[in-house]
Amino acid sequence: MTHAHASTADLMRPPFPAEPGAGVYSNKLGMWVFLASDVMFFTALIGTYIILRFSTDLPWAQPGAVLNVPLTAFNTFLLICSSVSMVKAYAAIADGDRERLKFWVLMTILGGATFVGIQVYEYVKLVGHGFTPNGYREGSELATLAAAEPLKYGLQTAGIYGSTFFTMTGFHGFHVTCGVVCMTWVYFKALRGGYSQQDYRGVEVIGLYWHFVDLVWIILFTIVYLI
Amino acid sequence: MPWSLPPAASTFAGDVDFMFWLILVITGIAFVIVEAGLLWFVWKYRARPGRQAHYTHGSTKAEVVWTAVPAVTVVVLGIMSNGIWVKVKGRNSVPPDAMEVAVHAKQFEWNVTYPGPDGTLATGDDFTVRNQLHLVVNRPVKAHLSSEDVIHSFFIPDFRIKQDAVPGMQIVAWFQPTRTGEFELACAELCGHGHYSMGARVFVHTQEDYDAWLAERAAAQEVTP
Amino acid sequence: METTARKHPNYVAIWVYLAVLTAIEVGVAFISHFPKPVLMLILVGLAIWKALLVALYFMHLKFERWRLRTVFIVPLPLAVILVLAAITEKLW
Amino acid sequence: MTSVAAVHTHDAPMSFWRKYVFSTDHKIIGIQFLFVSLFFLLVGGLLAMQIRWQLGFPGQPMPGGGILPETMASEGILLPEYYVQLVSMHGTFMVFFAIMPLLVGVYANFLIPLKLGAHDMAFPRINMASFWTAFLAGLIMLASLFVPEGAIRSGWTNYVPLAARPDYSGVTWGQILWCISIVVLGLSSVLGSLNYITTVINHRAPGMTWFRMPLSVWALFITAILGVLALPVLQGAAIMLLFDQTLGTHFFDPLEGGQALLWQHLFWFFGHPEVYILILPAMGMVSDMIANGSRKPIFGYHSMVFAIIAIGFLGWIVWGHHMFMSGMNPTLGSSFMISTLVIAVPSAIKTFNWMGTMWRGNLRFHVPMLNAVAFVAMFVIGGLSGVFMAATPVDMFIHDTYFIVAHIHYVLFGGSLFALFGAITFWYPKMFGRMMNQRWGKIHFWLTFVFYNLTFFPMHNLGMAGHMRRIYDPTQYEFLRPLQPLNEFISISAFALFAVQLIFAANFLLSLWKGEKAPQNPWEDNGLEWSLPSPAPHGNWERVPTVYRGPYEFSAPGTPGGRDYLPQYERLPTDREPAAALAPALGD
Ligand code: HEA
Ligand code: HEA
Ligand code: CUA
Ligand SMILES: [Cu+2]
Repeated sequence: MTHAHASTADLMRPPFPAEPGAGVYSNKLGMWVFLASDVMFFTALIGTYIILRFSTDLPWAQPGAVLNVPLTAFNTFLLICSSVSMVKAYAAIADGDRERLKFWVLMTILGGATFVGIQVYEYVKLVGHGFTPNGYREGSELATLAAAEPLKYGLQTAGIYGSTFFTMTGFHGFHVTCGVVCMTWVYFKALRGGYSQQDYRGVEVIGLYWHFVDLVWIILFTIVYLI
Repeated sequence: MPWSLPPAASTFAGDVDFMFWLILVITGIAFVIVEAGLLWFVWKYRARPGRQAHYTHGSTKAEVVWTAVPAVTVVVLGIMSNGIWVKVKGRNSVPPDAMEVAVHAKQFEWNVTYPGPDGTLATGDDFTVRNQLHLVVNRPVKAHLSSEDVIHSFFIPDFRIKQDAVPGMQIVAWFQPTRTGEFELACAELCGHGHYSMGARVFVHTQEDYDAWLAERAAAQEVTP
Repeated sequence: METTARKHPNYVAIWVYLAVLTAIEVGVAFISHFPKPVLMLILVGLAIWKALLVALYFMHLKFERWRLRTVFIVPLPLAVILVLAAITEKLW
Repeated sequence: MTSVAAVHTHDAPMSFWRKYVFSTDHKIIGIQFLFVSLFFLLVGGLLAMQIRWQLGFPGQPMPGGGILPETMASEGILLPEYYVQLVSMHGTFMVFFAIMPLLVGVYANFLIPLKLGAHDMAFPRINMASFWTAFLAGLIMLASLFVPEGAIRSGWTNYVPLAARPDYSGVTWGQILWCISIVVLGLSSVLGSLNYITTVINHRAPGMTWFRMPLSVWALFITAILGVLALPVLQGAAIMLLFDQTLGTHFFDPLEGGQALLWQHLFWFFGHPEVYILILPAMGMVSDMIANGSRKPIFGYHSMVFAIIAIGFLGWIVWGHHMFMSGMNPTLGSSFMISTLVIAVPSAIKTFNWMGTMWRGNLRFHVPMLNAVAFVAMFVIGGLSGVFMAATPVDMFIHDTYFIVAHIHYVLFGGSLFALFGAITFWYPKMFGRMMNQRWGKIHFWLTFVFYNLTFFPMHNLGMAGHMRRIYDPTQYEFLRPLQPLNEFISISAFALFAVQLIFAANFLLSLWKGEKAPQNPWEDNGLEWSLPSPAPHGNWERVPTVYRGPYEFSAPGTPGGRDYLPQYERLPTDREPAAALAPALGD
């Protein structure tokens, strides 16, 4: 969002003249506040998962039994890479290098898009095996496996397993997608030379969002796939 | 007096009522102080020609007082309440000699399962009665609350007992009737359009009457699933 | 931190750092034979470690004032309170 | 002093649409919120009237009920299915679409920039988005009344499994729309709140230090923090509820490993902060109005601020007091009881400081002052009844009875709504450039005050007698039949209460055209907004004013011109320029 009266001297500083506030310009502060609220949103989803999973004594599917961990590990790595490329883009424009800005933003977009792509692929595979938001589909491959080894596949908890898994990762994926869209917008603005060493607010702010989404995934990967 | 607490008919009803009246007195005092104060100020300090408001930014002493007094009051209230709370709902508060019944709620009725002659639940001679809770006076009751479908709430006003019956949870509520007679059991949690009609009757018998009723019931072996 | 001539932290190093930690995580989860509780502790620890790296360097919280850090820190205890309170249902 | 108030020049003539519909001006957005939420207040009121008819005269055809379709009423006699919808939607509309937008949507928008000396919100376009998303959410919620099977039937709290299972509740679309509407509304609130927070932190005029902010702004600031952290939780919960309905997930389905209490935890973890969202702004604005009406500085400004912060914080750790009887771990119940009771302390500080403000004042009983004083008087009743329920053993009896309903309405109507009647009258001139009629304002106040108490006070007695909430027909129970006369009495007072609200509606609407032209500072107040002409121009100030003192300098000795008020923006020879203002003014 551009400032209503964006005529203050240095847009990378707090609005002026005004009493000193958080000490950062408003877009950045606004984004941080938004991230705080997003923390609470994910608290609802991840918290639900933790509560449902750890307040039942019934066995839960063992890690790797249902989910494809190697693929997701790679995906995690990919997201981390895109975080690095993002921060590289930020560093580039902070030093006033518009060419490298474009390059790194593009890299980030690719990384994010691939992540989403892989996640969609994973979803398709999972559903194919019979892992759905309401458990193991009747007569599916997974259902038979689970019937054979109820402990390994957490037969009794499959219902909430599916519910929480798809909701959490789904909304994370949604966040990534939104990120990619905004990032594309940033990219085109960068192509038009919209960012300079004096004003690269857009890059920094979208970066914060992007790293946050990465951060959330780091948590999700551990507690959903590995534990 | 129909506009006040109904007559108490269980052991801890007295404690609950005491707590209620105590809080009423305390809050009543606070209420009078505030409202009377407001009225008085409104009258005394109303604008009149030539009046000058007294310019002050406050008084720490006064503020300390009206912070400390309520603080102490509520802590005391909390401690007193907690005593009763633990006595009624605490984990191991159920008297050992309690008579057990299983109360299974479903839209929109109460199904009460009785231990039968052998006095223990989950045995062959159990029988279930719909919308009737038969109890023995001065004998603690341990009610195993469960629900078929949605959340209901087991509420006997005269006994001052209320406890939700939650699907997927086994919840125990106990109480001890102190008067024989007929009382009402109501559902206190919105459970659908029939919520308003989800009532049942509570009969508190003397031991003899209860045994008689039990015998006749057991004989009939009437089982309503 | 708006000073333009700022010297940036070595992001590539942090990238390697994160990659290694991820590898360790997967390794610990599948190869090692810790008892479940220990395993969880280790994994959660590693996850928080990684998250901190991202927050401190990529989101450059390390270089921000406390005024701004608090914005992000405030919700965390609330999240913990919610989960802890709700999970005590288990004790029934 | 009017020099500060030069009309804004640098806005090109705008089309009607840009100016009044898709406006990014925080004042216009506030006014848009005002009209929309007053409409929803009316809707909520109409639903309440039907509730009252049914409770007062069960089984009798409701006048005009004939027009209702068969699914709602059979020849005018309301059906139980419809009654639970009435209750649920009454609560939903009043909480989410009337009081919350009235307090936050209207006054956070209108007051924060004006009182802090900013040209506009930090993110005007996000602000506009916040209004339109809220509007959309309202439409969706309204629509849910008219879909087949009607609206939700599980109370505004939507307890599961009832809410999650159409086969139990008999509602499908109503529930789905409720969830969607709430998710959209949550988005609106988050967008709004992050705007308010950023503006308060970053856009205060030179000299407007933290402890020179009016209490209304402090309250709205803390409220915004509550909003930004609480609503996402509700969104998450609503989304899971929606998925349980549509995707067949099992979050709240006990048979499949879900938990019924999980919903309650999530809902009330949001819900209690929410109720403070519904009272804090009212408290803040009441502080402003009482100081103004008493012509005295607020008593103990700093402790008022800390009380607001304390309430805001404590609000997060008390949600379990709605779940004492839910089968929640009793030890947890004890701790929630203590934390809940502790909230009485900061509330006490505020109450007595308001009284302290009036003490030895020079009380002017203009309409805002009347309503503000009524707020204190009524909020205290609601607050004190809260103490009964906070005491777990007592709650064991009064939980889910009309005692709660009485509490709700004393804090929400006696509290929030009275404050709003005052606030609307108080800032009306800055919004519309005209005054609301004082005479009719007072008539409306007194009639409302009387009928309001006649309506809601007896509900305490109903509760004491054990009268359950949300029941369609009390006469079903023997022990409730003796109470029927009381129910009838309440209903009749409620109808009167509704009727007198129309006085307010008329006064509000007619004054838009007929009201007398407002002077710049009709209430002789100190806030920055009064340095502007009425109505305040687009962009507010040509150059932002400088602030020299706190907002409550009434009757200060040595005020020039024999006035008893000393505006924040008025520079006395003795005042020093604040640091921020000294630096070269750039742009602007
Ligand atoms: C504006 C909204 C608002 C506000 C401000 C409050 C304020 C409080 N509420 Fe209320 N509450 C609701 C809105 C609100 N509530 C709603 C809508 C519900 C019902 C939800 C539903 O189920 O539908 C509810 C339900 C509710 C319950 C659940 C009841 C039940 O379902 O069984 C409880 C229980 O503890 C409670 C307690 C309190 C307390 C202790 C306060 C405290 O903040 C009050 C503090 C104020 C005072 C105490 C008065 C001033 C102090 C003094 C004068 C000093 C002297 C006092 C003492 C020494 C004690 N509230
Ligand atoms: C702010 C909140 C608010 C307000 C103002 C009201 C107002 C009223 N409420 Fe409501 N009520 C709730 C919040 C509120 N309520 C909640 C949260 C519940 C719980 C729901 C649940 O159990 O799920 C509840 C439940 C509830 C019940 C319990 C139902 C039951 O449990 O079975 C009853 C019963 O009498 C009731 C009655 C009334 C009445 C008669 C009014 C009267 O005051 C109404 C008077 C009319 C108005 C206030 C509107 C006037 C219109 C204007 C002023 C608009 C002017 C228009 C323009 C200028 C364009 N309410
Ligand atoms: Cu069962 Cu209400
Ligand atoms: Cu509450």
